[in-house]
Formats: sequence, C-alpha cells, structure tokens
Amino acid sequence: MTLAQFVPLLPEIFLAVAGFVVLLLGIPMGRRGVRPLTLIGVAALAVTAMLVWLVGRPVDGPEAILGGMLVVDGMAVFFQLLMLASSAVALVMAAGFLERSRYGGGEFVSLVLFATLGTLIMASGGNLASLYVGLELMALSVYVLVGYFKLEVKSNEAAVKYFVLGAASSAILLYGISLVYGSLGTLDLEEIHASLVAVPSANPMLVLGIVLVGFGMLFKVAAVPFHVWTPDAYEGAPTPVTAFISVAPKAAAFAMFMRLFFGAFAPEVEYWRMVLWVAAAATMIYGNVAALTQNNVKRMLAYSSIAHAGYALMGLVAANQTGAWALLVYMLIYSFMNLGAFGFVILLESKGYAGEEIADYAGLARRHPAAALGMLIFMLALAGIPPTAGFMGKLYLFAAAVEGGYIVLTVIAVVMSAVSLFYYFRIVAQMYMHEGLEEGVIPAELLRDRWTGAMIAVCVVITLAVGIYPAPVVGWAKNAISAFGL
Amino acid sequence: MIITATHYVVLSLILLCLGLIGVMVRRNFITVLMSLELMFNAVNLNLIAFSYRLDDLSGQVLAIFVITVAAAEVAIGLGLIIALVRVRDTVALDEADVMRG
Amino acid sequence: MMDFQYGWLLNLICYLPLAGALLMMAFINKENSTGIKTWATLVAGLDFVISIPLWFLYKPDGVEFQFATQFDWIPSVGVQYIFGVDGFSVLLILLTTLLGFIAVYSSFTAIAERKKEYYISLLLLQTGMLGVFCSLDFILFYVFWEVMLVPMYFLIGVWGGPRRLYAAIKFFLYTLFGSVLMLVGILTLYFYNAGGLAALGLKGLGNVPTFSIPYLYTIAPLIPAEVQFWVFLAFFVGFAIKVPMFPFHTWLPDAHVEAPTAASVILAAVLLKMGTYGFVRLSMPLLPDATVKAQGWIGVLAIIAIIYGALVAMAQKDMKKLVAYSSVSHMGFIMLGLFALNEPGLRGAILQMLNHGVSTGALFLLVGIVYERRHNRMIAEYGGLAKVMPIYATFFLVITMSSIGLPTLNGFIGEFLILIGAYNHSWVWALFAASGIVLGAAYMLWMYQRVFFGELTNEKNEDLADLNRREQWTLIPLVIIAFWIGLYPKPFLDRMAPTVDRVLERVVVAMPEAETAADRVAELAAVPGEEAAGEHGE
Amino acid sequence: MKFYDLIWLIPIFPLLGALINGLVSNRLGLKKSVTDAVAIAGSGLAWLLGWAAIVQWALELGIHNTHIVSLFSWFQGGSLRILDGSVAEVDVAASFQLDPVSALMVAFVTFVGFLIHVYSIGYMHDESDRAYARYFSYLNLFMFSMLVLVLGSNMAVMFVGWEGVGLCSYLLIGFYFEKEWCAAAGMKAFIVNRIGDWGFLLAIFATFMVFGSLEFTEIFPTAAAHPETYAAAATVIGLLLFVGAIGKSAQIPLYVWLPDAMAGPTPVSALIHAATMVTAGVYMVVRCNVIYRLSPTAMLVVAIIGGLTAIVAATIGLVQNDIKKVLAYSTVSQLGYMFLAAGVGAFVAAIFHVLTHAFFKACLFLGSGSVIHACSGEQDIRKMGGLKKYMPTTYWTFLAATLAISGIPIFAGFFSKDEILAKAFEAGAGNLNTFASTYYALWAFGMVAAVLTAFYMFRLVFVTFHGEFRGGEEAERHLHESPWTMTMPLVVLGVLSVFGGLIGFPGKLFHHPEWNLIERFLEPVILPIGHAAESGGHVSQHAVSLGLEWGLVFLSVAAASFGIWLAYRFYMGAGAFVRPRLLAERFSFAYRLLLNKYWVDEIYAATVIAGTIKLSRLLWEFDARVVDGVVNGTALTTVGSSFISGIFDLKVVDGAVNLVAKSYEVASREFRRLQVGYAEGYVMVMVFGAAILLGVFYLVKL
Repeated sequence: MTLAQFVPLLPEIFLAVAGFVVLLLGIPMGRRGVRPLTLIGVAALAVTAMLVWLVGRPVDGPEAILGGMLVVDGMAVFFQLLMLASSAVALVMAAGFLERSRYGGGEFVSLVLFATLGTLIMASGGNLASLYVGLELMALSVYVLVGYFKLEVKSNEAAVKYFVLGAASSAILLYGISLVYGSLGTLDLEEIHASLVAVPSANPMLVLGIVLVGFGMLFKVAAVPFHVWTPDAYEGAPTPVTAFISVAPKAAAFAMFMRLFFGAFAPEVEYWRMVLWVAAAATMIYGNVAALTQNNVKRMLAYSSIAHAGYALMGLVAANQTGAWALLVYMLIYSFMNLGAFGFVILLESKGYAGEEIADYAGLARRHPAAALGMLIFMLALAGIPPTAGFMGKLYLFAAAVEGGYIVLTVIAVVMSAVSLFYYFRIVAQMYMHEGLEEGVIPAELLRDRWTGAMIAVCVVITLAVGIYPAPVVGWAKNAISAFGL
Repeated sequence: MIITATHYVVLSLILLCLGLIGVMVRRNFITVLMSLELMFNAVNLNLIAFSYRLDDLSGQVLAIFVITVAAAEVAIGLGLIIALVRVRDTVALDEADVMRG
Repeated sequence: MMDFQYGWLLNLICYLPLAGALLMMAFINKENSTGIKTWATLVAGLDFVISIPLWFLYKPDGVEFQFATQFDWIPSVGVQYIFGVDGFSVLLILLTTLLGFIAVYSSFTAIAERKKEYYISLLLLQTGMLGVFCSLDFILFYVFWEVMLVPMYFLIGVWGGPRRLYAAIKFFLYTLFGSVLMLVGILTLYFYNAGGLAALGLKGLGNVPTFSIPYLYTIAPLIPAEVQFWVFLAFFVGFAIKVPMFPFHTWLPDAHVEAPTAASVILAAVLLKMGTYGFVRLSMPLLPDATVKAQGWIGVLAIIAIIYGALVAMAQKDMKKLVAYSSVSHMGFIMLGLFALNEPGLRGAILQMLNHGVSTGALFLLVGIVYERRHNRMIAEYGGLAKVMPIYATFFLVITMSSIGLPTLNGFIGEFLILIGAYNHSWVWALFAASGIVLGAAYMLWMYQRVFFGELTNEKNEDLADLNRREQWTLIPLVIIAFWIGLYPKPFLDRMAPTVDRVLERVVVAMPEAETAADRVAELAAVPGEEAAGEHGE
Repeated sequence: MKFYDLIWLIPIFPLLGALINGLVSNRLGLKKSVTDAVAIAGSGLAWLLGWAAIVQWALELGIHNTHIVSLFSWFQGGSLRILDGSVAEVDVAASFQLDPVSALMVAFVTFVGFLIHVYSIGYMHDESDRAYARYFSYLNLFMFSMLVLVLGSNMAVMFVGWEGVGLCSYLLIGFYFEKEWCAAAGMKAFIVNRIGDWGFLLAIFATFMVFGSLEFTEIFPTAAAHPETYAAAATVIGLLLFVGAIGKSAQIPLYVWLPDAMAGPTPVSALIHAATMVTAGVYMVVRCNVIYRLSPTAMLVVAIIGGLTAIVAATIGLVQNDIKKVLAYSTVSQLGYMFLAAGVGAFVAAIFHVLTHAFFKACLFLGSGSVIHACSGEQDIRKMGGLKKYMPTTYWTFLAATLAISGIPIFAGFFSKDEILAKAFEAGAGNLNTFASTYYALWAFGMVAAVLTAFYMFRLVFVTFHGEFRGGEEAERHLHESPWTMTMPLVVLGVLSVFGGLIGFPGKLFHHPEWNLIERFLEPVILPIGHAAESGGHVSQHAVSLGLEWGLVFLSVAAASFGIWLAYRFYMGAGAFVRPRLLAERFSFAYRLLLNKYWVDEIYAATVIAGTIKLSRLLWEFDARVVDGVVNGTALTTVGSSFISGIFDLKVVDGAVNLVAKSYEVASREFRRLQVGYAEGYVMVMVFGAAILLGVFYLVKL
C-alpha cells in the first residue's frame, strides 16, 4: 500500500479537506463570510476539477483504485467534471441569495462541497459499498441543504419529507444490495459483471435484489413512482439549493445508475429493461402532465425535471452505445439549462419575497429585455426547440430509443415533449405578451446580482454553443463510455 | 433444526416490512426514525448472515458502513425534529403538509 | 450530384437576415423607430436583391443540387451541414425573400409598438424559412423547421388580435406535434439506412450512418414497403398539419385572423408551402412505394379540402377568415396536383405554390390595408368601397381574379395543369375538383360585391383614404408577377422541371403497371355516350 | 404587307385602348374627347385590320387554307400518357387561326363592336369622366377577349377569351355598381358562366386525354378520319362542351343570368348580350361540329335544349313590360334557334343566324337604348307609346329589325330562320340518327316559337311607338331624337337587318345552290366525316322534295304574319289592350306563370343557392365545433390558452366539446391529487407504485 496508490484519489481527498477548511473558516465569519467562502469553495472545486483532469487524462483504460473501490475511467472524468462545474455555478448563484437571507454561509458552502464529494464518489465508485457511501454522503448533505433555512416553514417541511423518504429509499436500495451480495457473494461491480456474464442467473433473490436496487436509483433520479419527494423538496428548498439538487445529485444518480446497470447488471438486462421502460413512460407522462397546471415556477420546474428524468431513462432502456453517450450528453446539457432557469428564479423578487408565481413574470420583456431573452432561451431549451442544446440532447436520446426499436416509447416521448412546450411557454407568454399591469398583478422585480447574472450568462452561452455546435461534447461523451462493453 | 441463510433472509424481510409499515402508518417523527433504523438493521442482519455463510468479509464491512451512516442519518433526523418543533411545535409528520399538489 | 459553385451565396442569403437582426438587437435603440424601419427594410431588400442571381445562375440542365455547401457538423453521428438548391427551392427562396421584403415594407404604419422586437422577429423568421428551403440534411432541415416556429409564435402572440395568445400557442403546438412525429420518422429512416432497429428485428442496410438527403435518395428503392409506410405516416402528419390538409386545418383560420398583416402574409405565402415542400422534397422521392399507396387517400382528402374549404369560406363574415379558408381550398388543389403523380400535376402544383403565395399574400395585404384604416375586418362593415377607394378596388379585383384562376393571370395556369393532371389520373377527381373553381368564384366575388359594390351605407367609410404610394408599391410587384406567370410561365416551369422529373422517375417505378390503352378507352366509353354509340351502331 | 400574319394584332389594339383608358386616363384625369379617341381607335383599328386580313387571306391563300399564326409556347405541362397509351406533350401555344368561321366572326364582331363604340359615345356622355373612361376601357377589353375567343387556334386560347368575355360582362353589367341589383346581376352572370366553364374545362381535358392535343387543326381531322374510334369520346366531349355553351349562351337551365344582365348600359346589352358574347356558345359548337357529328346523343341534346329554350323564352317574352327584358328573352329564344340548327346538323344555318341576329338584335337594342335615352331612363313600355313621331329614325330602324326577327321575307332574319326550320324538318324527314319523331317535334316548337316571336316583337313596336304617349307631359316634353352618334349606327344596322340576309340566299330553291354565299364560304369548316355511310350526322340532301321546301317557306311566313296580325288585333286601333287584359283574367294562372318567368329564379334561389349557403353555414359550425374540437385534439391549447390569456370562458366553451382537452386537464388535476402533501402518504404512493412495478416486472418476465 504505497502513497502512489493514493494519487488517483487526490481530487476526492482535496475536496474533502477543502470542505472541512471552509466549514472551520465559516464559524468565525458568519454572514459576512458568504462571498469570500464562496470564492474559496469555487476555487476548491476548480482545483479539484484540475486534479480530476490530471488524474483522468493519463488513463486510457479504466484504472481501479483501492482494490476496485473507485474506478477512474472516461465516464467518471466526464461526470466528475460536469458535477464540479455545476456545483460551482450553483454556489456562485447562491452567494447573493444567502447574503440577502438571514442564514450564514459557512456551512452552506461546505455542505455543497461535501455533497459534491459524494457525487464524485458516486460517479467513480467501483464497488457497491463505495457507491453506497458516496450516495449517502451526497444525500445527507443535501437533506441539510434543503432544510438550510431552518426557520422557514416550507424549507423545514421539505427537508423532513425528503429525509424520511430518502432514508426509506436508501434502506430499500441497501436491502437490494444485500440480496445481490447474498446471491453473488461479492460487492465489486467488475466481479458481479464477470460472474453474471459467466452464468446469467435467474435466481429470484438476485433478480429481486437488482429490482430493489433499481427502485433505489429510480428514487434518486426522481422517476415515477418514486418522484413524490421532488416537488415539495424543490419548492421548499432555498432556490439556490433547488438549483443545485436539480443538477449535480441527479447527474450523479444517473452516473451510478449506469455504473450499476450497464456495468454490473448488464447481462440481466432482459429482467430490468421492462421495469425501466414502464418507469420511463410513466415518468414522462406524469411529469409533463402534472406540470401543465402548476402556477409556482419552482414546482413547475420540479415536475419538468421529473419529466426530464423520464427522457434520460430512455437512454437506459435502450441500453446501447448511443443510449449511454446520449445520457452523458443529456446530463451535461440538462444541468446547464436547468441551472440557468433557476438562476432567474433566484433573481426574481416579488414584494420582498422570492418571485415564484408564474404571474410574477408578467411583462418582464418590457422591463428587462435581456433577462427575458435569456429566460426564453432556457425555456426553449427545456422544451427541446432548436437551435438550443435542449434539442440536441433529446435528439440523441430519441435516436437511441429508436435504434433500440422502442418506437412506442419514443412516440410517447416526442408527444410529451410537445406537451411540455405548453407549460414552458406559459412563462414566455407572461414575459412577452402580458403587460404585468393587469388588475391584481404586481410584477416581480429583477434583483441586481452580478454573480448570479454572470453564471446565467455562462449557462446561456453553453446552452446555445452546445446547441449550435455539439460535435465536441458528443465526441467526448462517445469516448467516455467506451468503458462499457455495450 | 438448522438455521440457514434463508431463515435470516425471511426474518430480515419481515423486519424490513415492519419498518416500512412503521414509516407508513406512524405519525410521530421519532417513531418513524426508529422504524427507519429497523429497516437498516434488517439490511445489516442480511449482510452479516450472508457474509457468514459465504465467509467473505466485505459484507460485514458494508454492515459497519451502514451502521455509521445510519448514525449520521439519525443525527440529521433529530436535528430536523428539533427544527420542526421550533417552527410549528409538533413532532407529528402529517402536520407538515403546507406543500401539496 | 452537387455543384459547389457560388455556395457562399446561398449561405449569405440565408444568414443575412439573422445577421441583420442581431446587429439591430445590438446597435439600434428601441426608441429610434425610423432607424429600425430603415435598417429592417434595408436588410430585407438587400436579401431579396442578392437572391435574384439564383434565378439566373441556376442551371436547369446542371447537376441535381447547386450552390451547395457541405461539411461535417456532428461527425460522430453523421450529421452534416449541407446546403444546396434545385430549381424548385430556388423559386421558393425567391418567393420568400420577395415576400419577406414586402412584409417588412408593409408594416411601417401597421405596427405601433415594440417595433424593434417586431422587425427582429420578422428577420429571424426569414432566416428560418430560407434555411428550410436550403438545407439538404435531415437534422439541419428539422432545426430550421422548428426555429421558424418561434418568431412566428411571437409575431402572432405579441402583435396579434384579441385572441392572439390562443392562436399563437395553437399554431405552435399543432406544428410541433406534427414535426416531432416527423423526427421519429427521420430517425427510423436514418437507422434503417445504418445499423437497423434492434428490437423490431429490422436488419438495416448497414451503410455509413448519414442524414444527408441526397444520399438517402439513392437508397430509397431499397426500403421495404412496411418501413416506407410507417415513415410516410410520420412525415405525413408533420407535413399535412403544415399544409394544412383537411382534418388538420383548424389552426389556420385562428392563426390568420389573429396574426398581424405581415405575419398573415408570410404565413400564407411561405409557411404553408413548407408542408407541400416537404412532400415534394422528402416524402415522395424518399418513399415512392408508400406515396403510390397513399395516392388515393390523399387525393380524396385534397378534394374534400377543395370543396369543404370553399364552402366554409362562403359562410365567413370576416374577410381574413374567408381568405384563410380559401387557402385551405387552394392548398387542396396543390395537394391534388402533387398526388396526381404525373408531370402536369406536379408542375401545376409547384407553380400553384408560387401562385398561392403571390395571390393570397396580396389578399392579406389588401385586407390588412382596410383593417389598418378601420380596425375592422367584418364584411358587413363595408360596402360601396369602390366609390371611395377606386385604386384599392382595382388592385383587389385583379388579385381576386388571379385567385379564382382567370386566364392570363397566374392562378389559371396552375389550376389548369393540376386539373389536367388529376383528370389523367381519374376523371372523377377532376370532375369534383373542378367544381372548386365555381365555388371559388362564388365566395370571392360575393365578398367583393359586399365590400366594394352597392351603396356606401356605413358613414365610417365615407372618408377612407385610397392607397398611398407605399401601399401601392407593396402590391405592384405581386400584380406584375401574377401577370407574368399568367402570360409566360415558361421560365418558372423550366426551372422546376428537374425536380419534377426526379420525383416522378422514382415514383413511377413503384407504380402498378398502368392498364392498357384499350381498358382506359373502354372506361371512358363507360360514361354516358355508351348506349348512344349502341343505337348509333344499329 | 401580309395582314393575315398580323391577326394577333387585331385583339391587341383594343387591349391597348383598354389599358390606356383604364390605367392612364384616370390617373391623368383626361377629358372625354381623349377617351373617345383612344376607344374608337382601339376598336376601329381592329376593325380595319381585321377586314384587311380577311380579304387578303381569302384572296391570296384561299378560304380552304386555315391560316395559323403561332406567337409563342404559352405553357408546358410536360408529358402525359393519354388514353390510347401514347405519350403526349401538354404544350399550349398562344396561337391564332384564320379560317372561314373565325373570319366571319371577326368580321362582324369588329364591325358591330365599332358601331357600338360610336353609339356609346352618344349614349354615355352624361357619365362622369372617370366612369366614362372606365366604361370604354371595359368595352375595349371586351373586344379584346371576344376576338381572342374567336381567333384562338386551340381550346386553351379559346378558353382565355371565353373567360375574358365573362369577366367583361361581369364588369359591364355591374357598371352602375352603386346599385345593389346591378352588382348582383353581374355576379350572377359570372357565377352562372363559371358553371358553364366548369364543363368547358373538363371538355378541354377530355379532348387532350383523347387526342393528345388542343389544336383544332389537329383534333378535327383526326376525329373525322376515324369516326368509330372516337364516337364514345365525342359524346363525352360534346356534352361537356355543350355545358359550357349552355352557360355562355344562356340556354335552359342556365339562361337565368341573361335577363338580369340587362342591368348593364344598353349598348353593352346590344354588343355583349345580344350580338357577340352570347353567340360564343354557338360559335364553339359550330367550330367543333366534327365532334358533334360523331355523336348522335350530343346532337340530339343540343337540338332538344335549343328547341325548348326557343319556345320557353318566347312564351316568357309575351308578357314582359320592360322593353329590354322583352328583347333579352327574345335573344334567349333566338339563341335557342341557333342551337336547334346546330343540333340538326345545320351548322351553317346556325352561324348564319348568329350573323343576322347580330344585325337585327343589335339594332333593336340600340333602338331601345335610344328610346330609353329619350324617355330619360324609363324602360316600362306601358309608360311609352306614340314615340313614332318624336323619333322617326329610331322607329324605322326598329321596325326594320322587328320585321327581320319576325322572319318576313327579304328581311335578314327570314333567310336564316327559315333555313333553320327547313333543316329541322329535313332532319325529321331524313330520320337523322333515327330520331325522326323528336326532330319533327322540335320543328313544330320552332314554328310555334316563330309565331310567338312575331307576336311579342310587334307588341313591342305597337305599344312603344304607336298609339298615345302614356308617360305624362313632363316626360313628353323631353322626348327627342338621339344625336347622330347614336342614330348613325342604328341606320347602318337597320340597313343590314334588311339586306344582310341576302348573303345566305337559299339558291337551292331556285336550282342555284351557288347563290348561297355563306354556305359556300363556310363549307371548308364542315369537314367530311370518314366513311359517310355509318357516320350519320349528314342528312341526305333529297330527304325533302323541292315542293315541300317551298311549302315550308310559306308556312313559316304564314306563321310570322299570323303573329303580327294577332299583335295588331291586341294592341292597335280601337280595342287595344282589351283582349290581352281579358285573356290575362281568363287564364290568370298561365298569365302569372309567364309574368313570373315560370318562377325559375325563385326556384333556384330556394334550392341551389339557399342550399349551398345553408350547407356552408353548417360546415362552418362543423369546422368550429367538431373538427377543431375532437379530430385535432386542441387539448392543451384549450386548457392552455384559458390559463395564459385568462379567457377561459371563450375557449372552454368550444373547447368543452373536445375530449382531449378535458382529459388533459382532468389528468393533470388527478395526478396532482397524488401529491397528498404529507410524508406517510408519499411513502404509501411509493410502496404501491413499487408494488405495481413489481407486478409488471413479474408478469412481463414470466
């Protein structure tokens, strides 16, 4: 056991240390500390990213660390960089919001860092144990983040619900893991895969185990019927937290999903594909339809993120090369367009409170044309209208499903994505086609917040750039998933 | 009679279900926490039983992880309970329902 | 296959409006309305001017696609950026640039508020439409196809009438529903050409994956009938909604009635052509088998549209709605011509696309002109206008005549060729379709009479100003084109010939062996005349 | 200089006139004098060039050579597989042809047209400059279209003129567009004509499908060469063509537009609705005589429709009191004669009657115009009378024309009408196409119609020009003869209606067939059919003996004289107006029937028009409610728009109909109900959901 073996582990180690440092610094600085700590946090994430890049780059084939506890391969690098970036964006967006709130910044930043650390491990875990730990690290930090505004009724309530459901689900997940362990005698993904390839087993215990693990993952990606926590958690959590949990943890969950089901359980695909098919269809339909009549933007975006999870699941159902890299590309695109959308929710303030009602957007185009344009772009992207990245992301997922021959699923998906246009454009219509001067409407004001603004700009750029010239991202993703023998 | 892994599995399954039902039906947050603990321990029972039968340590290692994590979980849970009590002085879960639909 | 000479010109034409819009967004203050107008007019005008060379540089006897540009866009999935046009798209591009310019030029006084956004939307819309006509890669095509919708949504939704929000979202959703299904069709085709569709047990052709339309043309004959059927169905929904064909047409009246004049003009003149363009460019040459099988159904739908649209138009009280329904009828003619699947039919249909663009575009302009003066489109509000607005009445009469297909005007040539084509396929089709020209005359002239003739009853109309110079200039080009096509359509027909041939040479292969001359003469003898011939024999 | 190569210029002159008057003079506000100059030049040049070309052609090339001037290829539809399996090019040429028929038509169209232009100068001088220019540009435009119609060397070009004259008549009938009913009449004319055009178009397509060409010089020889092959096709084409003719030439059942067309200025009625346009149908049938001769059915239909129209229209004419209405119905009836002629294979007679009719009917209309002009717009003959002494020229010309139409020997009408009746009788006697009895009946109709014609025409003359003026002193003071511009054409036409008929002198009766100039002139047009034996269409010339021929002549003269005598008894001298009133009371129903023109207009209004409009309203409802609702599933837009725009009411009203909308809305609400709001509930949802998934899983797997 030499130190050299720990080198590939540097990013995680560094991030953990950084997390503690921030935590400690946070105690004396209190509320004043928000921005400096945020900067430190971002710096830490940047350094981690650099380390990930350095560690990941020399790797051509996957490299197992600590006896296969963690695996550094293309996919891990892709997801880790993605999650570091999105966490950084979320952090910066949060700064101003926290300052305006009456809660300090120290714990917040460190919690985000720890959650990110958890997601990193989820993306690179090569063993059920390490994956579980990563998952919990992420989950526990997020519970706290959701309840961060501990004296706000909604925030607290959201945390409570999320916590109870999350705990229960992770128990189920664990139970599944235990059954898998019981029937195969190992927790290492490689070995599981190998043994399943050797003898594709119909052992009911194993199958049940896989299915239960699947349930656990479906909960994390907020797929029907395990989506129930999402709307409340998203609505109740402080908006920057919502922005954060809607991207990094979700991406991580999908990463873990792929590790488990493409990596380990691939040979059993015929058993779990059907479940995922149903879940995917149900998720797309439920998410989009339930979103139609929402009037709270955060809640609407929550349902929309459920719907998007449904689209992403198509990649898993297809279970082919295209599906795999399409999922990667989609996660990247989804993260930035979603962050951007939430960025505006953060900035919008109505009568001293966060402007969360759709009506608060009335006439935004008149008062802040640039902002309205930005929001328009994100709405188009979420609805999957070209030339935004959202279209490209969906395109590949649909392609994957068609290639797999799941025409019905694809048709459901496309029809539902057309439906989704309707509720996204309710916001657009408010911004452009209402004066915001009607009776009883006091339009919300857009706060001046350079940091958040800058982050939104970044998201806009990425959303458009990837939409217009997706080639590099696609190429990268394609190489990244070479790990799986799909 | 010989105790086989199957017995443990059945037992753990029962425990798991008890825990789940507890979470479903109990209103008191603290009881719910305990039910959750029950579920985790069902898992642990499983893991240890298997690891014993397969005579492979990784199961027990995981079990230890689980215990630790469960502890952390409880800590957070209790924290939330305190917060809950502070904002609307009750520990009844189903009274926290301002958000719905 | 492709001629890359002057490829830059096509790109320039397509992206100039976009560039113009961006510059306007960046540099022109939204208060400076003259600046905005001048700039927009300048850009649109310039775009038209630089598109004129296409007319002369296009070589009808040259290779299939000209002015081409081609490079990899998303190499890892075989998406390419392919621009290129044949005679057919050249004509539509010219139509687009001309009407784009007219639309801008006609909105000076009509649009009072949020001018900047308005002209930006118009310019963006133009880039979208031109892109559709230029692109020869399925994904590229699809991208432009949807990009187009957004500015139109805003044009209707922001500057439209009282029910604009409804109309706008309806327009958007209808078209979107169609196009997403089309996307599924595209992907199926793509994978069939490449690896195949695993779970359906469809073995693909195993070619290198590509979305290039010219390439897919070459594999069209290899596609089995059932695949063709499903893909055709997917495409059909997309295009039929856009056309719009009979059961899918209801978005059209709403969109037209609520849209501002310029938007109506563009919508009628260019957007509706997208659907028929799709049929000619994609469905028919790519899926000849399914095309031939669908011929009967689509023909019947088209005939229903012709008569149904005309009858419903007759019942309208709102001028714009009347013209909108007349579009349904006219588009029915175009579909009929296309699916007669013979040379005159196709030529007539393509020519009729231009005619409809010119005539109906002009009609919407004309209606818009009185609407601008009186903010009322109800036929009942008018009457006797010929007395106060003679010039207006004259223009309106000429356009009316062109739209009801009076010889020496454009409408006649199109309808004549379409009908002779239809007759060639089945005299029953022609029998019913031709009744469209009677009904057409009925509803148009009835409207004309109620609006322009009779006593000048409504005193609100007594001091209506006749057309000013600008308004006349928006109409004159259209009138000139109407007469040009009516009197000497050869240049147009020559340019579209290669496209028509391409479609036919593919479709004809799929056709069932045509009956021998004898049967067909007998079939004709089976209509009246037969017993007479008998008696005559005695 | 070869004028016959410039025949394409003949229509161009009037077109230029129309353009100048229509576009320029309004803009520059030119005086009437300029307008006159332009218009007269337009029609005059056409006249001169036309005659020059015809004469030169007849002399240099000979009437047997059809002369074709092809300008350019108009439009090309590509190739098409026609019925006999061969492939034909749809390539329509803009080309004109000069042959006996078109020459004859051009000759009198340009001439009469010119006269009526001159007449109009006097008649329209009260109009404002603007309207004046508009009138003349329309009139010139009409000349253009009419000339294109008659000169066109293929069906497509002919159709151009065909529709063109329709447009012009629409514009001219609706000339006084401030008057609701004028505009309405114009529209009626156009739409009814369109129904005819529908047939014509289909005929064109059928022709192409059969012969692979639209050029007359290619179609007819082919058809004539192989009668059996094309017999069936000829029936279809012939009947479809005739639908067109019915529309344009106002035959039963589409004649209703012509009487209303009298809403236009009187010169227009004279030119378009008497002399030229309405005879286009006859021209077309004669032009296509080969087709018809191949098809007994078509011939019979043409003859029957013609005969019926002749008599029905005449009966209506008996009781009308509007001077122009009477003339209108007489026109319809005369057109009936022409079709009767064509139907019995007497195509020459048909054209001959077109010609003479052009003379006397134009004369009559112009005369009535001059009367109306004098009576300052009054058209009711009951308010006239005794005009003879105020306007002699008008009277004498009018009388001449009346004698002509009634078929009194020497006068133009006599020769043509007599020939038609003779030919009808021959058709019966010769048992043409085995329809002997029918043709006898039609001949009888013709005879009766002749009596009626003579009666109502002289009724008109007596009531208008004889007796006492019944219009009151005020009006009487204004009575005056019209200016020379109006009387001059009257005189010319009057003279022609007296002597014009001689060109068709029935030399046969005097063993000198060659005296019949027109028959010799038109002979080349009547192509000999392949094997005359089974072709039918021809009547053996000796079906009727010479004596019988003479008998027929006297019979028709007698008929005419009887009609005149009757009119005299009814409307002249002591017991004037008594008998008619008695009759009207005795047979009051018949009287009202005729007075209301058999209520045909009312019937059409009640059935066809009302039906169409009802249907369209109904379909609109259908469109708004059903199609919009269910078929397209405007679901979201409905719920949606109601949300966005807050106009729930409006949308959900017609959205409530549609199921999808509801289903989405309901689904959305139901789904949201799952989100109960408290944790335990959520766990339950999850557990049940999981259970369902497991169920699916096991079902699908096992």
